[in-house]
Amino acid sequence: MKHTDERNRPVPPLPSTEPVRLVDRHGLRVSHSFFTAPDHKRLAELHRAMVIGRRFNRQASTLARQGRLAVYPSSTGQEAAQVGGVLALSDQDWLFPTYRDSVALVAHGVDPVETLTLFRGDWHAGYDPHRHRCAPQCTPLATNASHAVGLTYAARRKGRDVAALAIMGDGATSEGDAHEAYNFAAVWNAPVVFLVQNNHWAISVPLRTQTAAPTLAHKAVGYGMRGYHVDGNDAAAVYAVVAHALAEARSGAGPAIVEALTYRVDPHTNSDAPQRYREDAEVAYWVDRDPLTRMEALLRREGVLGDEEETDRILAGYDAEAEKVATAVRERMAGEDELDPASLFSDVYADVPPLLREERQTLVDGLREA
Amino acid sequence: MKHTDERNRPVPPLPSTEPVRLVDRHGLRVSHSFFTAPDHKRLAELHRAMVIGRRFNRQASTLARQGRLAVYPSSTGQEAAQVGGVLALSDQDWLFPTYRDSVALVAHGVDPVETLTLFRGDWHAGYDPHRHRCAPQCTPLATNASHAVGLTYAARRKGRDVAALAIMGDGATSEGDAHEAYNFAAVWNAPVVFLVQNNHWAISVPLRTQTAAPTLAHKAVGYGMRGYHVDGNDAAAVYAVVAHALAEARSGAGPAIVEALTYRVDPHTNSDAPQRYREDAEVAYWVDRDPLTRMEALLRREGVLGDEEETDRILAGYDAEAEKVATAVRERMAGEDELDPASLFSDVYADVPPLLREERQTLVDGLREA
Amino acid sequence: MTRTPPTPPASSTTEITMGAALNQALRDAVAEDPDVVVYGEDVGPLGGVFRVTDGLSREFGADRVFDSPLAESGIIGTAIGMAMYGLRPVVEMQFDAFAYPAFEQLVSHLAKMRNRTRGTVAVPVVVRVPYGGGIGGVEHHSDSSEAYYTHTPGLRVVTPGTPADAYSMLREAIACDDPVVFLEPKRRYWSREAVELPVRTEPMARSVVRRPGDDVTLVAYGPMVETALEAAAAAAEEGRSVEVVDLRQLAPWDDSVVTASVRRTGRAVVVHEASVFGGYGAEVAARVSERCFHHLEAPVLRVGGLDVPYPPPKLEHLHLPGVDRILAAVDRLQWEAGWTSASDAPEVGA
Amino acid sequence: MTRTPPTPPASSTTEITMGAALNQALRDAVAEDPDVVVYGEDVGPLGGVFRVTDGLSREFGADRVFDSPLAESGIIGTAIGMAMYGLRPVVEMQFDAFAYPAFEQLVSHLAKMRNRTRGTVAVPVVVRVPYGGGIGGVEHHSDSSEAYYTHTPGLRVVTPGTPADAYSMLREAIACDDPVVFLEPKRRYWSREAVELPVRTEPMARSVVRRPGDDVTLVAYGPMVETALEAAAAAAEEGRSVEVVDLRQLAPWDDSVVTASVRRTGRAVVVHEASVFGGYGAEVAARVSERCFHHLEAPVLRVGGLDVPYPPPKLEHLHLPGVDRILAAVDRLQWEAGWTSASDAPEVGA
Ligand SMILES: Cc1ncc(C[n+]2csc(CCOP(=O)(O)OP(=O)(O)O)c2C)c(N)n1
Ligand SMILES: Cc1ncc(C[n+]2csc(CCOP(=O)(O)OP(=O)(O)O)c2C)c(N)n1
Ligand SMILES: [Mg+2]
Ligand SMILES: [Mg+2]
Repeated sequence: MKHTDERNRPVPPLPSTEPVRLVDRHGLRVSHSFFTAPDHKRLAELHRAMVIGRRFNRQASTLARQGRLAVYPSSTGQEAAQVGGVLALSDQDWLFPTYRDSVALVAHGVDPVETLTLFRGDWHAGYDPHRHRCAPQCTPLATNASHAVGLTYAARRKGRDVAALAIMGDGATSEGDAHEAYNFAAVWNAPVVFLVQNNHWAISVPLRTQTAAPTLAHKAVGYGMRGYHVDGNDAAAVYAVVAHALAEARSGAGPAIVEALTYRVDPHTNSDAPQRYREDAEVAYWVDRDPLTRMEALLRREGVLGDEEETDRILAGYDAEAEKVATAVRERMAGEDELDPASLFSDVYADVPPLLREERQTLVDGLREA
Repeated sequence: MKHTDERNRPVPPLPSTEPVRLVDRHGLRVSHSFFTAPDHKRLAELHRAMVIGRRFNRQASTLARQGRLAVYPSSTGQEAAQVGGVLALSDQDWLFPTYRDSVALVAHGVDPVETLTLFRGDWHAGYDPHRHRCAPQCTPLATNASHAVGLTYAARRKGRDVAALAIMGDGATSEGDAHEAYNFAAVWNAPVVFLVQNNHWAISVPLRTQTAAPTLAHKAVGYGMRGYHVDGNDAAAVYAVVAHALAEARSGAGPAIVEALTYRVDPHTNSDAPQRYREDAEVAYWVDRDPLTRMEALLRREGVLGDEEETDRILAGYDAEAEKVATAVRERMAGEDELDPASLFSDVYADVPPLLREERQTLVDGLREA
Repeated sequence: MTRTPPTPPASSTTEITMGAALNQALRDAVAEDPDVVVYGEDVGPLGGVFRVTDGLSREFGADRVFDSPLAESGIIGTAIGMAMYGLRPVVEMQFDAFAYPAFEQLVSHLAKMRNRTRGTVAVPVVVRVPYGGGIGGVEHHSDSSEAYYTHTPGLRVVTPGTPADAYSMLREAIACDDPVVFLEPKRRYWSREAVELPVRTEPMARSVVRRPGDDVTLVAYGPMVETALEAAAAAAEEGRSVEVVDLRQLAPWDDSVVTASVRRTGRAVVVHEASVFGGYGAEVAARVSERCFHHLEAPVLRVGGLDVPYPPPKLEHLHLPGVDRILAAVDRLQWEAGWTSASDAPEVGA
Repeated sequence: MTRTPPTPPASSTTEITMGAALNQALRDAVAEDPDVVVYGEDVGPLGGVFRVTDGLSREFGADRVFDSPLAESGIIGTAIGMAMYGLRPVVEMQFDAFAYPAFEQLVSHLAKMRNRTRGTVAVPVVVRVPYGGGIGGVEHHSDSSEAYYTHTPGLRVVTPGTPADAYSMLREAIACDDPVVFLEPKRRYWSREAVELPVRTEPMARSVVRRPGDDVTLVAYGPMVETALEAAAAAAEEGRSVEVVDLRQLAPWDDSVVTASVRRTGRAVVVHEASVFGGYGAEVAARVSERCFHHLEAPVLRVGGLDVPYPPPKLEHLHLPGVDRILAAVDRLQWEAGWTSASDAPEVGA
């Protein structure tokens, strides 16, 4: 007879405090005892998505500076973490992003303009979550994580093989909701990978004020989950680790936390004042570890894209694509969308209740008069 | 220059999955590589407090069955965990108990009748928290834990050497508030020991539905805290581990989680129906590991209290004391306390605002008429 | 969106309690729609601390009815995720004060998901919340939290006052594509009514007149419906004809039944357990005062809990509105001429 | 309980913004009372996302003013513990929707600790909450959550409408032995007033008449005080004398100033940003309707936010009450005879 004090839960393997790294900052491969970098095709895709992401970040930041976006939280410097995570998803998988993850959305296939709807202030979510298997960008910190757990639970009940990637920041891991989501995922053995983008700052609050944990990946231990600590500026490593964690999760081995060590090179948003809380030298240190630079170095050194000429051509192609994305965003942002005031009332409930019908009428009448 | 990715946080020692045990269920000493049982005097005190606690639990349960308490959550079977934890506190330390911890309160010096005020329905808290350095019994799960962190923080700022013991159940560890409190404590290096009484059930929910963690003590790792997993039915072990953790915390080594493995032998409260969710055999298994039986066996075998005759006399003395406590509780519970309706309004705010003065007047007038 | 044919009705001609009606509603919903799942704290083998889910996990398996970790925000959060993928989760918050940890998920996500996504993502989650006092519960077990939810656009907030409504409204709530905060008046779990299940009462969005009357309108909901009816019966003996309206759906509120009643009677008292100040009754009183202004013979009064934290069991009878306080308020409705503004008396605890 | 002698006043004769007034209030409080600590998310070196704590951590050190982990429930919970041991923590919730994770600590502990312990444990915590909209913030950044707090006995809920009040009320809140939810109208952080600090205005528990008038009483608070004054000025041009009352302390509410005003004017409009349904205005309207019944020439109207989730930036102007909507409501106050019940119009969005 088994009794309540006989536990059979294994202690999950401890994450190493050395981040998994497959490509160093000079673009040299680093061998790892377990993980291997994805193949050339994938490496090229990762780079392409990062180039587009970087350009997109720059364009959106410019629009914010010009007042054409209400706000923009740039992820410059974090492209590898976002792109590496998202490209590891399979077709049927879902993404649960935060406000920081526009580059992830674009890599996931969401129309760049639609990722900006929220920040432009036209509406809260600009895309159809079902079409893109992608939840709305989430602002209340860590609250998207339990949604991911519930969604995969539902998918499993409906017999569908769906995993999910839930993204959160280092700061968000301090919230109770992160804990509850991790715990539900582990108990339900949900196929969710929690990608923690540790960009070292939560607005102005440094990581040391956020946690005393050896690494954020170590948080996994307390849930009986696997935790991975990875160089978040190494797209190959992020991809390899997230793909592995997703495959394991899908196979029934349960959820995982992947901590991607990266850095928010830009201010928190365009209205932030980082000079108040961090030093330029710190930023420089991280710029020196830029995810795009190192990937380009790798692609060139190894001739991943072909000979030098071909490489130049393909890289120029990426740049051109990125430029096209930026131009499209700029152009489509130039006009003003027609926003129908009556639409304020349409999707509060499944139908429009009497109270809202009255308010709508009053509003519409008032606008007609004016 | 130090940069953001250079972490110097040590990985805290992993709790062993074998609980710390110093006295086995037959009352035989077990040697441990690190912890040693307290001295004879302490062992006797622990036993005495457990005997009183057990009797108190029984008396209160009877009163609840008789309808003289609105409800009583008995801790029969958990006396070692509560008493062992509380006796490890120093004079200036604070206790943050839950509804389950009446025995802890009594051992801490709170008047037994006052510990029952809440359950009798006379008022919410029956004792003066400042006088007893003891927060009100806490019902919203895990919410008392951050109070403990804040209190020790304040004490340190005022230059006082105050540690705190915050008690919670296994179920409560799933709440976001547990996480936030652990994290604040670790980041602030607060001298708080979180005593998790893992009694294997959260009302009807078994531990396996609560967590997939190897042990609840492993949760400490993710906060950079020390975690201890201890046989919660071994008062000597609980005492030794909590005392050690408190001493460490006080010395600046930071907070700790102590998981005391025990069992709720009685129903969750008198209105629970445990036959719906657990088997008698499981209860029997744990009754066989009773904390009082084993301590008495140790005391007798080792002649801790003296020779056989003396031992009998002293143990009979404990029983008599316990009986006195029970009698006093019974008697003082017999009458009805005079409850002043106007008192409903006295302590809502520091003063009684106009709105409440009006309501008080209306109420008092209404009662006078009736 | 109830996609499978109904199972043969579990018929019952005897009296049934509200708890049993809710239980049957859950049973029928789970049986009929494979997308319905029921979970929360202790709703599995124990059948919930009030036994509302009694027998369900045995009957349908832990696949459909199950216990979850003890974390309310996680419960609501996972339910949102499930609903996003087509399930219809029915979750329980064990007592209403224990829904507070989930407040952010309720207000910032559950209430807004449809709106944020322009209607593309519906979240048909039912959040069952046993609410109110009167059961001798110790602190934190007797809150009336409806005002927090009814002020949150996007949430549908309903509360049944009778066993038949409990059945019908819970079925309707589960079938509804909106998130529903389903407030169960816990002290009425043991109230009985002779009703044959399944029963379909008026749509939950409509308030109903529970007892017709001509002199004054008593507006009540949830646990206070029974009390209001008792008060009306007592008033009848004194020759006063009291109409009792049971609101049922508190938000979004269709005020037509109440305003029609008050325009006819000219007098109104709103009753609830929650503290009066800023309570749901304020909305009813404000709206009725505005919309029936020229029909009112007297100010709209409110009878509710005192503006203090919910008292301990031995004092809760002083807090909760009873027949006496309702009748006292009715008596204050300026039935005679000669009322002057100087007599303005506080409306609480009357 | 302010135990040290006041430091020499930081004098300022020029115009000062509300943000600067709050900053000075914090600075003076920290300087004068060693038990005051200020913490929360980004309140340290950054000075808060609205710069209300600008310079404080540099001036007083991380011992007194500091950043905490990002966890609102933990922030309130630790503040409660600190207050239990004699500190006076002033914590910040970065935006009001981000106070929701702390709802349980606010409602079940902070509000009730004194009451639960029969007055033996006071918890003088000030919870600063930048609230309301009008700043073009994306979703979750513009909620008006006052109704959740004002319905919670035990919490003192205050909100300043002017820089002078911001200073004085924050000082008073920090010195107060009750927990105070201090709602800062974030869109007014940049509003200016010529005032010399330190200033001591009326006690916060008292509402004040900001502009006297005879024809109608406009009841406003927080961000709407300025708007109400603009509306009153515009109305004056049309020959209507509008009195503006600034509520200041919303709970517990002393209605005497408002009821005295309305008994005199006979007409009232309550204005707030929050959604009208179940909003704080319902309490004001219900109470005024009851207590001033025989003095009212017209129903008490409410002007507030639409009953929808807070809209995106480009549509928020349709949601927020402005001068036009206030004046439209004033116009509907039955200034002519001939009003009939058939003309009952919704009061929202007017
Ligand atoms: C519950 C909650 N509290 C506070 C905020 C305000 N806020 C927005 S972003 C942010 C910092 C988040 O830091 P992190 O999680 O590390 O993500 P990052 O912005 O660095 O990507 C804060 C405090 C919020 N959005 N939600
Ligand atoms: C926030 C919250 N949710 C739910 C409850 C209802 N409740 C009271 S005790 C309990 C079980 C707690 O289990 P555990 O933490 O293991 O403590 P134990 O009762 O076993 O001592 C539950 C669910 C509560 N008190 N607080
Ligand atoms: Mg960050
Ligand atoms: Mg337990």
